[in-house]
Amino acid sequence: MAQMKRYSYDLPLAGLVLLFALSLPLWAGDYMLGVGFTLAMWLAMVQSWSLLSATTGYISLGHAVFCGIGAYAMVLALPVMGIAISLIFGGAMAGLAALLIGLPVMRVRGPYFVILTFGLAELAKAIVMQAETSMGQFSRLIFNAPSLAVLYWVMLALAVIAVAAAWLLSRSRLGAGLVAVRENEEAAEAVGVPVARLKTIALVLSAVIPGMIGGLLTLRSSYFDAAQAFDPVLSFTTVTMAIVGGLRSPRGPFLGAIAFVLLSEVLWLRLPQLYMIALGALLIAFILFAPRGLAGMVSRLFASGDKSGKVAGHGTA
Amino acid sequence: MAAQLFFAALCSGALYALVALGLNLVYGTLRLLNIAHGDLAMIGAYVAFVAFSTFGLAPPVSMVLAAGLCAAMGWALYAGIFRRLFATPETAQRLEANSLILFYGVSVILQNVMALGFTSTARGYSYMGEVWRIGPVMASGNRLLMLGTALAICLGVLLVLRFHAFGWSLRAVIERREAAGIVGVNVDRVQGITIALGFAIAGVAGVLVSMTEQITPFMGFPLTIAAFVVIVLGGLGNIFAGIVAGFVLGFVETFGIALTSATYRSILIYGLFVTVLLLRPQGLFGKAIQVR
Amino acid sequence: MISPSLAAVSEPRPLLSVEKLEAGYGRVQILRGISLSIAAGTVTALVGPNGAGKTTLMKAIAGMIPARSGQIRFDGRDILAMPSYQRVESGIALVPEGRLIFARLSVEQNLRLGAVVPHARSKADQTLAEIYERFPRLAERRNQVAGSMSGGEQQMLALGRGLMSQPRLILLDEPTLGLAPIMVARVFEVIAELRQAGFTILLSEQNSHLALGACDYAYLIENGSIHLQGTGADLAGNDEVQRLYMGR
Amino acid sequence: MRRFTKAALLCACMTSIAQSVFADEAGPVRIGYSMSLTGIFAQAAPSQVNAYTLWAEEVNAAGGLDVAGEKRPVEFISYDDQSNPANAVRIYERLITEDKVDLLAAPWSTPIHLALAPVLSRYQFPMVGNTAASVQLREVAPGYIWFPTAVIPDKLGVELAKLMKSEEITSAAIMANVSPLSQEIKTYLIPALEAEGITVTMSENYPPDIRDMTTLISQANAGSPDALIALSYPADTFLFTGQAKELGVKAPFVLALVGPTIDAYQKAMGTAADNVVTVGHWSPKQEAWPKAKIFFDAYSARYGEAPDALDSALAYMSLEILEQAVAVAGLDREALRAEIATATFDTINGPVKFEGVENTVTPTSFLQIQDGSLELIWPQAIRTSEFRPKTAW
Repeated sequence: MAQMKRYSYDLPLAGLVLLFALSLPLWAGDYMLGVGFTLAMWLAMVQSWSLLSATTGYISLGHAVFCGIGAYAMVLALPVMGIAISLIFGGAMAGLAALLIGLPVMRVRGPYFVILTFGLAELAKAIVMQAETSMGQFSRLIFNAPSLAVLYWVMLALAVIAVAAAWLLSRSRLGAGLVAVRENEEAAEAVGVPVARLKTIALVLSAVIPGMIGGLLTLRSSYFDAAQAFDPVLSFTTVTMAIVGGLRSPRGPFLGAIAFVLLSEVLWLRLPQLYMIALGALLIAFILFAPRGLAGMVSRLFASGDKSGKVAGHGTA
Repeated sequence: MAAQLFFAALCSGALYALVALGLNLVYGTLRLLNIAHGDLAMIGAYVAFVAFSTFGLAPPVSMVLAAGLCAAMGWALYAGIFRRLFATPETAQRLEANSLILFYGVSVILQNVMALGFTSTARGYSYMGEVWRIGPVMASGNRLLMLGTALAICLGVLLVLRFHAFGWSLRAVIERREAAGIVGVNVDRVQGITIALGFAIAGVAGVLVSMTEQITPFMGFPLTIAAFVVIVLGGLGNIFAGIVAGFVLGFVETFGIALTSATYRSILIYGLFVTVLLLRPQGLFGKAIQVR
Repeated sequence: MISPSLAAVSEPRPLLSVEKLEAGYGRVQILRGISLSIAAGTVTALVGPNGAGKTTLMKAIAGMIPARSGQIRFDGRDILAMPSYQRVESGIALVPEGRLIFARLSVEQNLRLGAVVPHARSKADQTLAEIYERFPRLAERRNQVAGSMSGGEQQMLALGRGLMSQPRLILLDEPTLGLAPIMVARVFEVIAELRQAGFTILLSEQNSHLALGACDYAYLIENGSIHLQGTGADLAGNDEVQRLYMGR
Repeated sequence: MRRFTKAALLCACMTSIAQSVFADEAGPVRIGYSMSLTGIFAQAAPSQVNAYTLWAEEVNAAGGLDVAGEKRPVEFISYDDQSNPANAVRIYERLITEDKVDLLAAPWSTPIHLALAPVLSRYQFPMVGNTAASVQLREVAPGYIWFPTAVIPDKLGVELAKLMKSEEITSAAIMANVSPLSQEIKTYLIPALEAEGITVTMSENYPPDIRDMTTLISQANAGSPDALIALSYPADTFLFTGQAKELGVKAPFVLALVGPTIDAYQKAMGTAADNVVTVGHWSPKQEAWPKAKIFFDAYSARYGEAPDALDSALAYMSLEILEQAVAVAGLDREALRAEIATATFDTINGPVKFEGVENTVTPTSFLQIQDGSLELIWPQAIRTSEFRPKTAW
């Protein structure tokens, strides 16, 4: 019941927000649009990450690898396929990579999984750097990138898709299976949940959109260089936002992304190191004192018994 | 040539072993993945730099200072935050599960505090740069000092673990924290001392690398990564195997480059890292001992 | 021979007394107000079905899990708030269920670790020699890693480790679990020897028949509270106990 | 009613004009830039920010920036781009549209310069770049960005080969970081060396996170080349120098790419740094550039360390160019663009003039650390000292 009520309230609101977001390029300046692009990017990124990590409890610290793969695939395909198809190709390649590594990687658990994903991202970076060097490439410039408005709309679409995917997943049998994996993998397996397959599907789902995000970021900076595209800070920031937003709440990714983008807009002014220090302190504070994240705080504010929040506090990866 | 390579591998290996040792001690006793470990080494490097260029103190003195400073940080972190969280199983579990992200926050703070205080300009100082010839091997003084110190600390820790009651207590906590208390080990004290010790070792490692590397607020991350590769090779929390793995990594890196090409260095190391995690998460050596 | 460090010569007050103890794991409460007392120099048995709370009680007395409320007094002192290592220092040794030996340490290191508390450390060499005398198998295997030994040997090691701390009270939690019958008999021999030597023992045992035969006094625990108590013989003769726990 | 509205509007208009005129007279000239204060490039930021700050202090001390005859103080508005080109793009958009800065100064690194070029064109906002170095700069459509650097990999390859030839080098071993600049230089250097008849005895790449170079240097030594060329970045430049010393490199010509111009390099390497050749086109020793020594002294006094001969010098130069252009053209962007595109500027690095996006006056040059100072050793026309073979470490 609580679920129904919440969504009936949330849906019109979401529609309004979406309408507002869609119209942004029509009236906002480039700076606002840039902020919007960044916000949509983080929302899409964190939400995609959540598809895997929040639902299954397998914390990925290497999601930059999918951005990197997507960006690289897009850059390679660009001369042949044109921008739109290259972008999709990048997403597909990221998904394919996830499919290929899925089975072996998703067997590894706990802290081992976390550092494995990080190691994989660094390995992929080293391989792509080596590949670029052996092809005699040093960095790639991209000409004729689409305008910011177009990039923004595409990024917004990715964010919407990611949110919709998370919503659909949360009410599907697949989602229920993944939650079972998170709560108790052995038990899930024992009652016949096809654990290995579900986990691989979750990994692939959470990889495709980051692949396209990587492509879009490359178009935005009109420049590709492996060290940039596979920047591990991307992975870390994603996890940070997810944790600060609230891991187990559907509102978490929104709140996390918004909080960070706002904070950075405010503190960026002349205080970059202080901004980073604040970021670090915030992260620590949330892990230690507010494990349910901003979403938990929000639902406590409206303490009318939000059921979704309750699950969040219990147990983590 | 072979002897020179051997020396190079030994030097890299000793440094890897030392950096990883501190990380492994902290992971072993507290189950915390300290991704800020390299940043403690960075703090050590700045201690050495300031001591040398402002006060004219040589790195061997700085080692003591850096060890003391980092140990104090470790102890403060433990007494101020971790001890309380370890008191109840729920918070302890949450802390352990999120430790890597938590220490990422610590890492960001340390780097940027140093960048604020010292700017991010590279720093450097010259100490014992003269080259010695030892048989077929050419070695600069600072690398010999690094090798000697790293070996001495690793050996010292191993001896304590083998022969001293504190070492046994420590191993007991690493192996079964819950059972250590009932034989009379003061787990709280062991954990506090160990985190201080692990941090101190990182600080000393930082002093050692500061003699040959450029010093910047961001120099720590590569060290952290190297340390993680090493403790994964050895098996998380397995102190002895971790030290062996440090040398294995040094030799794999040096001779791997010699046999193939330097260009494959990172692919080789990360490839090894990923392979071990996929195939033998308990580490290259030890038996398949269940690590929670 | 091994003997308690402070000879507890028939004092009027009990060595250990537990009052209205409540404890559990997380949100699950296991112990629901348990009270018992143990006289010095006796063997006290805890019997009862699986999951009744015997092990939880042992852990709570040893400080492995915190108590929610109630009282635990040892030798007249309130030890409820003490961390477990201090309880070892004051003379309580838990030989836990499942042994919990340190599998990667050698046999001798395991034993010496038992003497890590200050008052035991000074006598460690002497105690060690005595334990080797009592358990020759441990002496033979002193340099072997403990994880490589058989279950019965590990049980002896766990017991030896407990003795190394110079305890006055030994908490023996399910010492015969998973052991071959010949080893079970040996365990009860050792218990008798220890009682002879003057140790106070709290024994939790699923094999009620053996336990009630070997003890001076016994408690039957069900659902986290004391259901029956009396001398070993009393309980062994009780109809209900016989029917439910002794398979007669 | 209508009249009243009109009057009010007029009034408002006039006050706003008056305000803006007044503000123009009193207010400072605001110069915006983005810098990689955190992230992977952060280490390089201070050498550039210091030069900017020094320039602003000097300008303000001299009564302000000459804006077509009117003196106004300058102030910076800067943000951190976290070493991320996409962030930098966003920041410059913000500087232009939200902060409405009067002028722009350059960020750090090639990728960020390249990413900015389209933004500058879109807003028709001129900016003098500085620390970018790539042949790809030439692919940028000329218009609103200029690159004063003389470190362009193709020219660099050719000039380095000429320098080596003139020092009678006949063979060279090359080791290159896989990072873009190193690889680009290598691509142009090898054919240039071959064209000059210099044998390449070894050419190896290594990843940026290399931690031991014993193998590489030993391999290089094995061919007994006359020259050892390390196309390195700061971290590996330190490593390379230490280990080359240890392994007793005999080659008389030793070059390290990025790093030797950093103050800390000499402090860390001591005598081993002596006679190492590096890339750079500025030296305080060049007397034909009177401003060079002044800048060096001012910078050293202000920051307690020598300016980076590459980044600090370029950063300072870029603002000198801007300053001189503003003095003539004022703050009108089109006038400013025309002035920068056509005039010749007098900088700490001598005269600078742009053709297209490139500085065509400053020659591609090489520096050598000699007795603790950076000397220009090539080309002949501007050199401040003779090349010295590296005989000792």
